[in-house]
Amino acid sequence: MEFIRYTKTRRTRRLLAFAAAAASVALVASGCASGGDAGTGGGAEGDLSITFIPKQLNNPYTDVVLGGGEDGATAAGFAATEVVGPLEASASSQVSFINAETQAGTSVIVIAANDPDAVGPALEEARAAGAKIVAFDSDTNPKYRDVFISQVIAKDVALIQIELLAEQIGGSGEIAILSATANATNQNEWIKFIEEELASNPEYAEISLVAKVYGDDDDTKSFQEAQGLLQAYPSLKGIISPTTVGIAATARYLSTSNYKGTVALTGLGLPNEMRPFVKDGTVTAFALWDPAQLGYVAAFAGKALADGTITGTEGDTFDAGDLGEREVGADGIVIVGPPTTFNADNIDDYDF
Amino acid sequence: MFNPPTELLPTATNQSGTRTAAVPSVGGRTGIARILLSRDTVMIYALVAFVIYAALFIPRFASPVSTGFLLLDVIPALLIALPMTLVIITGEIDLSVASIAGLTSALMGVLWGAGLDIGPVLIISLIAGVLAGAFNGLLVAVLGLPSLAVTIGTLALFRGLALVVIGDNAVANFPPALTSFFTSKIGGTGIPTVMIGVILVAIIFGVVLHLTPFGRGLFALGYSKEAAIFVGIKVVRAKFWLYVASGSVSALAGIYWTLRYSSARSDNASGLELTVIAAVLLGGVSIFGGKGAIPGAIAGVLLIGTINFTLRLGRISDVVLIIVTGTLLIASVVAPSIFEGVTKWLHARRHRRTLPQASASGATRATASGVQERK
Amino acid sequence: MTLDTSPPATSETTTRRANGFAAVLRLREIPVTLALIALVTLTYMANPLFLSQQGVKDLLLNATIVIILSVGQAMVIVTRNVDLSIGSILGIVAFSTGTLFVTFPGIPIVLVFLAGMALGALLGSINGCLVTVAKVPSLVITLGTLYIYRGLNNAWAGGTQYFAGDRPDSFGALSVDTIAGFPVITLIAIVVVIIVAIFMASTRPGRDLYAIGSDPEAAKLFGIPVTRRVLLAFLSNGVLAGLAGVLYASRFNSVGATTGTGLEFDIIAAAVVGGVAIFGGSGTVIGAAIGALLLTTITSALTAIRVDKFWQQAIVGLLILAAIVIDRIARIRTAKKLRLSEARDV
Amino acid sequence: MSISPEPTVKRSMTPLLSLRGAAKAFGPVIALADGVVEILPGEIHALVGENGAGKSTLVKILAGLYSLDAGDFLVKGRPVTFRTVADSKAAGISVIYQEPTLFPDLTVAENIFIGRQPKNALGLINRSAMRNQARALFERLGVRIEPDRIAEGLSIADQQIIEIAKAISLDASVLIMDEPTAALSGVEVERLFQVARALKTSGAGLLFISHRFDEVFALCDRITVMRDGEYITTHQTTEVTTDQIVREMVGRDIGALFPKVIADVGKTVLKVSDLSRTGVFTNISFEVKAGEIVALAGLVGAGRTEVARAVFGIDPYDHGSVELHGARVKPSNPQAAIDAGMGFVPEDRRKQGLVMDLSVARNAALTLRNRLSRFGLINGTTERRAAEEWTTRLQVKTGSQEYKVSTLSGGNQQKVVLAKWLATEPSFLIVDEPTRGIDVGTKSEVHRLLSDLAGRGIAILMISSELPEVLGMADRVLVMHEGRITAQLARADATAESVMHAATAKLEHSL
Repeated sequence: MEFIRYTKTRRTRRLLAFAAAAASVALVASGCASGGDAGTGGGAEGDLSITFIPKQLNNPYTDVVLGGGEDGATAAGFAATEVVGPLEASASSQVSFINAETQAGTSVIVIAANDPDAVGPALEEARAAGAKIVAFDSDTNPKYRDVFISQVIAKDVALIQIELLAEQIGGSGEIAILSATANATNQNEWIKFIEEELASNPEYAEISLVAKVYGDDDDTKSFQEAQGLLQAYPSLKGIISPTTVGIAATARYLSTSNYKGTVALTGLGLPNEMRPFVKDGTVTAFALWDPAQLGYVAAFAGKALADGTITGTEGDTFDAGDLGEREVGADGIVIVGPPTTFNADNIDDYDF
Repeated sequence: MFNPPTELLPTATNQSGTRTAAVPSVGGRTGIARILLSRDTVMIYALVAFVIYAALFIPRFASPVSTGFLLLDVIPALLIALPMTLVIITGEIDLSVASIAGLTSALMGVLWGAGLDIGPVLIISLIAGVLAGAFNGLLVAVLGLPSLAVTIGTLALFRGLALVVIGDNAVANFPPALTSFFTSKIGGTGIPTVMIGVILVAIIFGVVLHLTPFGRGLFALGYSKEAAIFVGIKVVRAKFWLYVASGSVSALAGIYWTLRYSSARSDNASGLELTVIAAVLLGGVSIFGGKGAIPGAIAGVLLIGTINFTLRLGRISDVVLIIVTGTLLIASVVAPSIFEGVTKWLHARRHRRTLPQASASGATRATASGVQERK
Repeated sequence: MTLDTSPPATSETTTRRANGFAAVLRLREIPVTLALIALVTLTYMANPLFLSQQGVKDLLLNATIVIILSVGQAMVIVTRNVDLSIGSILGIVAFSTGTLFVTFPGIPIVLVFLAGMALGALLGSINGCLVTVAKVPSLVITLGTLYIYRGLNNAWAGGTQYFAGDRPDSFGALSVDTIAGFPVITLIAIVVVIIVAIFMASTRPGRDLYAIGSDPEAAKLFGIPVTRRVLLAFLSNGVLAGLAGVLYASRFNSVGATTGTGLEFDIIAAAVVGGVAIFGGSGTVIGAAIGALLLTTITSALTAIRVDKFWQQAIVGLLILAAIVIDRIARIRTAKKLRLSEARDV
Repeated sequence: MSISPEPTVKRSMTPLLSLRGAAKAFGPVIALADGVVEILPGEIHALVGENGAGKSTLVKILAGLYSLDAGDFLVKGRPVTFRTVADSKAAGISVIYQEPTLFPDLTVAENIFIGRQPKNALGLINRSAMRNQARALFERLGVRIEPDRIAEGLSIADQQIIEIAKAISLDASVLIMDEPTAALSGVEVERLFQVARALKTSGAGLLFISHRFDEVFALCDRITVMRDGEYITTHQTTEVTTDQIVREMVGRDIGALFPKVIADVGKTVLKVSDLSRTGVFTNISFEVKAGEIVALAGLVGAGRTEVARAVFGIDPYDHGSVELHGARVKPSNPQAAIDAGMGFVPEDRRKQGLVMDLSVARNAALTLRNRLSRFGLINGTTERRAAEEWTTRLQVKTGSQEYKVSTLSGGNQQKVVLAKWLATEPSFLIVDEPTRGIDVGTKSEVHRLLSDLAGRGIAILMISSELPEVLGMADRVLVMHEGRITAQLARADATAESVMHAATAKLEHSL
């Protein structure tokens, strides 16, 4: 696993951004900079270029994913790697970035879609221009992409979360879910599996899901949603937050209120963000896959697509560098790996 | 037609009896020079210069593909900037435009999702925009409430209604023929087909503002409401219809947004109001009202759009874009003040040098009109 | 929200001259206060947990930052200006707070507060300078700095976020610990409101701000140092936004590039709902603070009574409009009353 | 803080204020070349001159708004340099402008004491002390104004009084009043004069700027004349006549001030019947015939302008009717009034008559915008030509039609207002205070023009607060009091006494 390199890239990119910002207060300077940059971005004939378009820049989780992606791109042999994206996660804002990449003749576009459909027409145009489309993290409508790199098997993620929570609340009581946005594809899939599991598994018969709320992956909003949940449902025993922003905000609220220790919290979180809450007892255990691997595999999948090694049909296999061989499953989905559970015993072993 | 009666007035008998106050040199330019140096014309130069610069020095910029992508991106802002120019010229503001676009989009999604034909869906959505604009107009024009506060309220209200209508859902399955029409280009020019409609709307607003009695009235209204009333300008009616126009065009922008991205969501176009206002102000429209022109406003939108596009081509972060937008906006309004200040200071310095001797002799007493004679 | 209760206050003005001035001012705050009381009462009846110890604490905590920002904004609006850049100022200060704690572990908390407020003062006074020196409307200038400050924040922070764990526990405790039921940061906000309220109501520079907003030209003719006073308003607003930024870092988990985005209209709305006239000259910071409390309470109340959260924003919008309309009605009534009393005088 | 001027009057001959050789230029424009003024203790000094003579510039220099380019400025014998208004105030100079500059949102008391409110032990504003001091001031001035009410909605006269109270509370030794009576009616003017004389007795010096010679002669001890930015001379009031002053002001003899030509009166053009608006005016009925100038006289606040506004459709009315040439004019619709042939030269040129930031041409053509359009579109050339037609005819002095109208002098601005209405070829014209704030030269031009227009068959309704103007110009005088027409006087019967009686009779009773 390559977590160490990520920190470095993050800092470098930050410096670059700062330098660019400073240089560009004068308009001409910005133009020059863009001129200079574009030479490398375009790529010479035969050289493959890859561009990552995350949901939103400047998001810690995204940074980890992208760190892995950049490592993967280098390892896979891309000549040029770029990261572009909007500063705020909105459905349509990714479109113009896709357009610019289409125009730049980028060979592989790796995207985490804010809206499965809004990016569709733009992606189709990019494909028409010869680009390969890899969706990762959050899928687009399947018809717009070649493969989707999924963190884990959706059902596994759902099951591990409900299992963790059931254990923490002693197998019975009211629970709620604090999600990201209501039309985030991955979130909804997990929630669906959680609901199904609650309904079908007799072990969870005593548990009732009373509310689903959405914090829009915004720290303040998630914080207030968590607060509202506890007020509206006084007998709430536990919360599942399958999003890194949501779980951290909820943990922050719990740790500062008198619900600390009485209301259980689990979900998907970054160990670095969650460490204090695990240590102070607000959170017992939570889960996550290795985000860096997600980007890493996406880069290799892109390379395989661009080389023509795979087409994204079920059963295709490709080499994913250090992570070995991966197989394309049904609907062009590639699974990265099983989720890890973090708790007070092992959290210090991870740095992301 | 107007035909003045001949020889009505003998009036002012002697010239010297009516001494004009000295006419300051400011505003002394006439005709063509004035047009060539006006604020909005300068904006157009800036746009042209930047496009030429980008075409020469930014790889891949000079292609029809750029035209297409660029225009597709700016169309919503371009559309809304048109009525916004008129509204700001009358001294008011409309912050709710993006929310109206969002509401329209949400409504479209729900109606289409409910199985209505696309025709009625479009018509009802447009009507919603008209009504939203009329609601603003009612509060601002008829009840005379401050537009800044009112439209902050409706900014929240309309966005809220969008949420109420469609919630967190997104509707995406609009007819492919229609959505692909919205991204189609005219032949090989790269110009989006919908630009024809946009240009049409722009011409309508340009003509209304610059060539009709109504437009004349809007400028007067922006400077002085009282004076406008006295020459028979129907202030309430004019403002009301401007807000209706603003609502309708925002609805058009909302429809465009929905079909271009084939995604109807409550958060569509959010934050667009500030972009539009920044672009319009950059285009030389005065926030105090009374000053501005449609070509300038369009140039403002296109300039920001082009810079934006160039930065993306160069893969420079949006961070730079926001800083550049902010700096341009401030520079464009501060520069004239600084220029004026420097001019004044220079004058003052020159006069401090010449004046003492002038008043000592007591003879020099030149006023600008130069028709003084002492008796 | 009803208007029924204003008559007693109005009749008081005619009978008791001594309280006339205060009564006119109070008039603007009455509707919003009543709305707040009604809201809290109704919500409490629907869900008693709303006023539990934790419930009250949450209400106050939610309002704290908004209150501080609204009070600052009210100072600016009273001078017939507006500052749209506060969300960006808050963001940049919140991030710098996080940075300070990480860069200088063990830095005294007081120093962090001072640094945050100083940074806020700097950014606020840049706004003020541009507005007063260039004589360009504040709406345009602060729209520009809204972008620039946000851009700088993004450039500085990049993807970096600092989390609660990066900051000392005693700092986070400010928004957890309570004194007499009030969270510490709320007490800070209350002190701020009181200080600013006294400044605005009972000091000469404070009254100058009202005079400037009431008639900027007359203020100049009268010899009020308009430039300095407007600068002061922007600077104070910056300081308060800076304070809010530091408190944000204390209360919330993460601070980063997008912290505080989109706050501007909420804050202006709070001031307007609290009876601060958008064109300056009247309104009080107490009103603005109550307005802020009302708006944040609505959010909590709707959640507490499980109203569909999609209605939230629409209700806030309606409330803003109601506030403007009520203010207008109050004005017309006052004007009518004055005309009548004038007629009696003649 | 003491709120009364010094009780002991020192009659030394050191002038309170003395300005010599004062010069001020704005860019290439010299506004003041050689300004001279001297104010002695216990003196009311008049400053007269045409518009553009440099009076306002001089006042602004004294007020500390403008800095001197050259000249000697002494206050109580000591040279001073004012950089700000505060400097001027500190030197004991107080200025009351033509339009009172109160803060509408603040209370009356606060308006008086803003910036120097009395403080309590904690350094905070002491409201009750402030209130009491304000009340004491009003008692001294013999007026009743509630200190705790907000200033918004006060009558102009009351606002002037508050300005004076402010000046007194400042212990001002010099009080400068820039056309304070322009908006006041007879009774209010008299009240102002009483206050002025009281101040004079207490040893203060007053500088009084006015276009109304009757007032100047009634009130002032000495008169300083200015012309074209220069000092001309100073007279003792007792040793000079109006004619002489006017000559010195304009630098030539001026013809009759009121060149009234009695025109043939034609058929009725305007018929107003039983017009009422609750609380504003009641049962107003009158007619104006072609070729007739009808004056609407009365005190400020009697409802004259309000009636005119309702006739023109700017304000609504509750009942009654307005007919032009026998056809009813739609209420509340100025455009309909204009289309029917009405014109309205409003009292406030800067706010109502003109759009100050627009060019002369645009202003002059604003009334024609509908008529000038063909298929709904305006042709710029036609517009300019139409504008030029009338501005040329009225001899508006401007370098170019494209100049902003704000760059013109007051008189020329008023001509642009007239031009824009004459361009519509009105058959009925309302002129509200047509010569307010205009210099003597242009004034007589305007009067000649009005007379001429009437001669050409236009019916004119003239509102004026200047009695000489009413008596000199009108064929008939309607007098209003408290929203009703109290007298209708033929030209022969109209005298200062008869008009004033009708305008104030009731008021005297109530006092």
